[in-house]
Amino acid sequence: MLTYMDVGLSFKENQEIVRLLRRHPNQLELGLFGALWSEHCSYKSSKPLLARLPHEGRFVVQGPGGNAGVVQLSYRWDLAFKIESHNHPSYVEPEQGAATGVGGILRDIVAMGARPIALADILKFGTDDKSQTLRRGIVEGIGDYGNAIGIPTVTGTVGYSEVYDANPLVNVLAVGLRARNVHVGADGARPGSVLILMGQATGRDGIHGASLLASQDFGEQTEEMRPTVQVGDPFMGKLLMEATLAIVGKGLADAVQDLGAAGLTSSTAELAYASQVGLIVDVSQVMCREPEMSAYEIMLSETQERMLVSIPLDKLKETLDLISDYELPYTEIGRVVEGDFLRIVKGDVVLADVPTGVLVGGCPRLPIPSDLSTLLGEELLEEETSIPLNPEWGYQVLGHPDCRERSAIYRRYDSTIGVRTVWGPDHDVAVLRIDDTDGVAIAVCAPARWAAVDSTAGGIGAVVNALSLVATQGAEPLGLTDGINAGNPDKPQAYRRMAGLIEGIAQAARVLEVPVTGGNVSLHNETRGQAIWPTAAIGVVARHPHPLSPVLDQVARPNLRICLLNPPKVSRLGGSVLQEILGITGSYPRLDLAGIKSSLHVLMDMAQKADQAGLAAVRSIGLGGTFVAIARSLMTPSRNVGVQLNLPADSLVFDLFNEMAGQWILYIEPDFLSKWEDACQARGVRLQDIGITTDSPDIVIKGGRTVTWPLQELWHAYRQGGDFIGR
Amino acid sequence: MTRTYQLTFLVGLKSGILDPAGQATRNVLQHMEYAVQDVRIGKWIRVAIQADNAEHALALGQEMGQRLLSNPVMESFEVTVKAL
Amino acid sequence: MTRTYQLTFLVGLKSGILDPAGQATRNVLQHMEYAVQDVRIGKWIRVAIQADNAEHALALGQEMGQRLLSNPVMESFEVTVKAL
Amino acid sequence: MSDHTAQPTVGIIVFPGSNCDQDTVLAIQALGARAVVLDYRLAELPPVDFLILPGGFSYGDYLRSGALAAAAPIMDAVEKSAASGMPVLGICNGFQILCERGLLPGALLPNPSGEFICQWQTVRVVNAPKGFETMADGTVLRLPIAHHDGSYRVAEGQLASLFEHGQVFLQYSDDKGGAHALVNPNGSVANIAGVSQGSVVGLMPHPERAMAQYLGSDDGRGFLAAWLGLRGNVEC
Ligand SMILES: Nc1ncnc2c1ncn2[C@@H]1O[C@H](COP(=O)(O)OP(=O)(O)O)[C@@H](O)[C@H]1O
Ligand SMILES: [Mg+2]
Repeated sequence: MLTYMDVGLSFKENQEIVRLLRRHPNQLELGLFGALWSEHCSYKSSKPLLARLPHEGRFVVQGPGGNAGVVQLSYRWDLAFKIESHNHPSYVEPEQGAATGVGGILRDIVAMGARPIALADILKFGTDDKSQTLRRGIVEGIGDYGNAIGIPTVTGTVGYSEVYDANPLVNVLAVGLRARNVHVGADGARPGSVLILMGQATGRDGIHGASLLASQDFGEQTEEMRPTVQVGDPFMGKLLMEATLAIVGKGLADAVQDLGAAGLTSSTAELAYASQVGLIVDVSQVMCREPEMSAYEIMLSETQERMLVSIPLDKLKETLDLISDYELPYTEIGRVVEGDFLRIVKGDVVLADVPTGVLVGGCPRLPIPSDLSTLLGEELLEEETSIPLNPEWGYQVLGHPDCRERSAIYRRYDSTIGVRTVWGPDHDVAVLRIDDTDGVAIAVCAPARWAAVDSTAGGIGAVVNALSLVATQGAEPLGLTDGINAGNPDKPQAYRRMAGLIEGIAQAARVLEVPVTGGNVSLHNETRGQAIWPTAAIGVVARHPHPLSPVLDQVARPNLRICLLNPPKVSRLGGSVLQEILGITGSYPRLDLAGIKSSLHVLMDMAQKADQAGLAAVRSIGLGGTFVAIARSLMTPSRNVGVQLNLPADSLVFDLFNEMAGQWILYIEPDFLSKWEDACQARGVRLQDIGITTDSPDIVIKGGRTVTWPLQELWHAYRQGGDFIGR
Repeated sequence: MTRTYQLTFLVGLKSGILDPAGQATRNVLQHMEYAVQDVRIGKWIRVAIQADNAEHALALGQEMGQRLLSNPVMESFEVTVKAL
Repeated sequence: MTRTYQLTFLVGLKSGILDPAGQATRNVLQHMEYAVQDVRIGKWIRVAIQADNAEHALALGQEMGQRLLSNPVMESFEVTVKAL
Repeated sequence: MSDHTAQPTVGIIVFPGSNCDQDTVLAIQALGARAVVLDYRLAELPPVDFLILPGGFSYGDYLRSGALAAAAPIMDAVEKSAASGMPVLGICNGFQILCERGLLPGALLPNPSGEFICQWQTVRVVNAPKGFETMADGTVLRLPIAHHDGSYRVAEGQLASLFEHGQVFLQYSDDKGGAHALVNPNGSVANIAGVSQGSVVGLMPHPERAMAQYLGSDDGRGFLAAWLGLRGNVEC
C-alpha cells in the first residue's frame, strides 16, 4: 500500500484531498495528486508571491498561465517567449539534462503555435573539479539539441561561484514567432474532440519518486524497472515541431499542450482545467516503449518529444494524414467530454476519476507570512569609503570568470542558422531581423552576486540590467520573463530570499512599466544545507526599430567624447566582482528606479535615431562596472583605438568598478554633445563627460597620477583570465 | 614484469533508456526492406595496457570502465581481456 | 519459416586512419595514470532480424553492413550472428 | 536548362531533420530563381535545372552524418540526374550525404575536438568546378561554418589524385587566401572545405547564410549566383 508520504504529500495535504474528494483517493489518484501538488507543478510556495508581478501591458497578448507568454511585435507578428529551468536533471546527467531542458522550452513555445526563432542559455556553474565536468556536459547538451533541431542560440550568460558546486543552474529562454491571426493554447478543447498523443513512445523515463510504485506493480525490483534518465531526441523533436506547427497553421486543433514535468498527468489535467472540459484518457491506447507498463508509469512518465493535441472530429482525418506524413508515431488516447474531471480508464475499467478543480486548482498555497515586508528590509553591509587604485584590478576584473570572453562556449552553438541573426552571442544583446522592417532585440542576465546579500536589491538590479541592455538599441521592451532559482522554501531564510528576489523584480517591472508575461520557479536548489544564491534569470524581448543596423557597441575611431549616462550620485561597490576579488561581501545598492526610468527614456529616444544623435557606440554598465564596459568596447579585431579618461582620484575605484545598473557609457560625436546635454537636462538625467577616444591602443586614466592599461594586455586577460598577465 | 593486454569494452545504454540512434537506424533499415525488429547502438573501446597478468588487466579495466569509459547514470559496460 | 537472429556489427575506422576520440581518451587515461599505450574507439550495432537460417541472416548482415552500417571509405566492419 | 532560361528552377531536397532548407529557399528566391521543395520519398524528380541538398541534421545525424539520408528513395533519382550532368550542390549535411552516397569522394568525420563549431571562416577557391566558371580561382570568400562532423578525409593515396583532377574546390584559408594549419577549423586533410566530381559539388560552409552584409557577409550571394550562372549577381 502506498501512502501520501510515498508520493511526497504532507499529512495536511492528504487531509485536504480527502476533504475535497469526499473520499480517499485510490493508489493511482494518489500518484496524480503527488505529481500535481508538488512544488514543481503547483507553485504552492511561490504563486502568492508571483501575484505581485505586473502582467498587464499594451502589447501583452497572453500573460502567465499558458505554456508561454505572448506579446505583440508588429501588425503581423506576435512573439511567444519564456524561460524554463532544468537544474536538477542537468546535475544528475549534464548532457541529457541540459538537452532535454532545451527540448522542453521549445515545445512550450510550439504549443503556443509559435515557430521558435531563438534560444538563450543562462548558466551558473560551481568552481570545483566536478563543476568542470558538469560544464562541459551541459554546454554539449545545449548545443546537441539546439543545433540539431535548428534553432539558433543567439545570446546567453554564464557565471561561476562555489555556491553552485552541487546545484548548477541551467535556465533556457526560447523565443518564437507567431502570425497575429493564430490563436491556440491549452484552453480551447471542446467536447466531442479527440485527444491525440504524438511523438515518442512512452517509456519509464524520469518517473519521479515512482520507484516504490513501480516495484509494487512488478513484485520485484530490477535494474530495468527503476526510473530511467530522460534522453533528448532532437530529431524526433524537429518532426514533432513541424507537425504541430502544421496542425496549428491549418487550424486543425482546438487545443495543444506539450508534455513536460509529470508527463501525461499534468498535460491532460491542465488541458482539461484550462478548457473547462472533462477528459477520458485510455491508458491502454498509449504507445509504450516497454512491455507491461503500469497505468501509474504511463501517466507519470516524462518521456520527451511528445505533444497532446485535441482535434474536432471533422478535422480528424486530415490531422492524422498530416501526422503520418511526418512519419510521427501517434495514437488516439481519449476524448473530450462535457464536465470538469479527468477520468483515466483502461478499456472499460475506470482507474481514476478526479475533478480537475481539485487536482489542478485545489492545492493549498503557502500563505505569505504577514511580516514579510519587514523581513525584506534592506540588508546593508558596511563598505569601505576610500580605496586607492591597484592597476592589477583592471586585469583581474576583466579576466574574472564572470566577465571573461565566452567564445569557447558559444562557438559550440549554431548562432547563424535561420538567417535572422544580425547580432549573435559576441554581443551583449542579440539582434534578430524578422522581416525588412521588424526586428527583435533579446537580452538575458542573471547577476547572481547582486542578490547574494540583499535579494530584493538583486532582483531590482537584474530587471534594470536586462532593460538597460535592450535600451542601447533604442528597442522598446515588450515583456519580461523570469526564472527564479532558490533554495528550500520550507526554510525561513531561503523562503525570505526567494520572496525578496520576486519582490525586487516586481518593484522594478512596475516602476519601469514592463509586464512579466511568464516564467519559471525552481526551488530546492540546495545540497547538504548549502543553498545557492537566490538567482533571477531575466529575459527581455524588445521591438528593434532598425534591426539591419544595430547601434554599435564598439569604437573604432579617435576623438569621440565619452560620457556616462546616469552615473549614480554615490557609487557603491556592493556585490561587485571587485569586491569578490578583494574578499569583501557587500550588499548590492537599491537602485534609484525613478532616475533610471528617465534615463531609459532619454537613451531610447536618442538610440532610435542614433545617426541624428551622433551616437557612435554605447554599452550598458553591468558586471565589472564602467571599466569592463569600456574595455570591451575597445576589443575590436584591430584594437587600435584607446581612451583617455579624466576621473577624480578620490572616487576612482568606485567610479570604475561599481556595478550599479541603469547607467551607460556613451561614445558621442563631439558636435552632438550639446544635443545630449539638452535631452538629459529636459528629463533631469545626469550626463558626465569623462573623456575622449584616442589613437593610442590603451586605457589611460588621468586622475591624480596617470594609470595606463595597454589593450593588448587587457585582451589577454579578457581571453585567458586575469591571472595571466605577466605570470 | 608486465606485459601488454588488450581490453575490449562494450559500452551501451542501459535497457529502458531511449536509444534514438538505434530507433532511426531501424526505421531506415525497415524502409530498405530488411525484416528488422530492433536496433541498438553502442560503442566499443579497445585499450592496450601494461599489466602484471590477465586478472590485473581486467581489474584495471573494470576501474577505467567505471571511472571514465562509461557513464554510470545511463550506460552499462562489459570488458574482456586478451593477451597481446 | 523464419526466426529471429541477432546480428552484432563491430564497426571501426580502418587502421591507419586517425582516431581523435581514441587519442583523446588515451591521453586522459594516461593522465589518470593508467599504463595505457593505445586506444581505439568504434561502434557496435545490434540488430534483431527475421531470417530463414543463420547463414541467411549473416548474408543479410554483410549486405546491411556494406550498404548502410559502415562507410566503406573510412570504416571496416565485422558481423557475427546468434539465434535469439 | 529547361524552357525558361531567365528563371532557373532549383529543387531543394528536404530529408527528415533537414533544417537549413528554408534558409536555402530564401537564398535562391533572393537571387531571382525559383525554388521547389522536394520530398525525400520521391522516386522521380520533377523538372528542375539544379538540385541542392541543404544543411541540417537529416535523421538526427544518427549512425553517421548523412548516412541514413543517403539511403532515402530520392537519392536514386539524384544519382541518375548527376550522371546526366545536372548541377547538384550539397551544403554541410548535404555534402555529408553526397559523400556517403559516393557521389563525392571522401568522408566527413567528427571534428577532432569532438565539438560542434560555429564561426565565420574564410575559404579560398582552389579549383572552380564545372558550373562555377565565373568564379576565379584564388577568390577568398567569407562564409559561416556550423558543424560537428566536418573533418574531411579521403582514402589512403587519394589526396594527390583529387588535386590532380582539379576536384579540390575550397580550402579553409586566412583572409589573404593562405591555407595553413592555423586556419584549419576541423582537421580536414589539406584544409579541404569543398570538393567536386563532375557536376556534383559539396562544401561545409553555408553560403545561404551569407546573403547580406548585415548578416556578416554577402559572399554567399555571389557564390550561389555563380553556381546558378547568374552573372549579373556575381561580385566576388
Ligand atoms: N517566475 C515566474 N514568473 C512569472 N510567471 C511564472 C513564473 N513561474 C511560473 N510562471 C507561470 O506559471 C504558469 C505555470 O507554469 P508551469 O506549469 O510551470 O508551466 P510549465 O510546466 O510549462 O513550466 C506558466 O504560465 C508560467 O509562465
Ligand atoms: Mg508547459
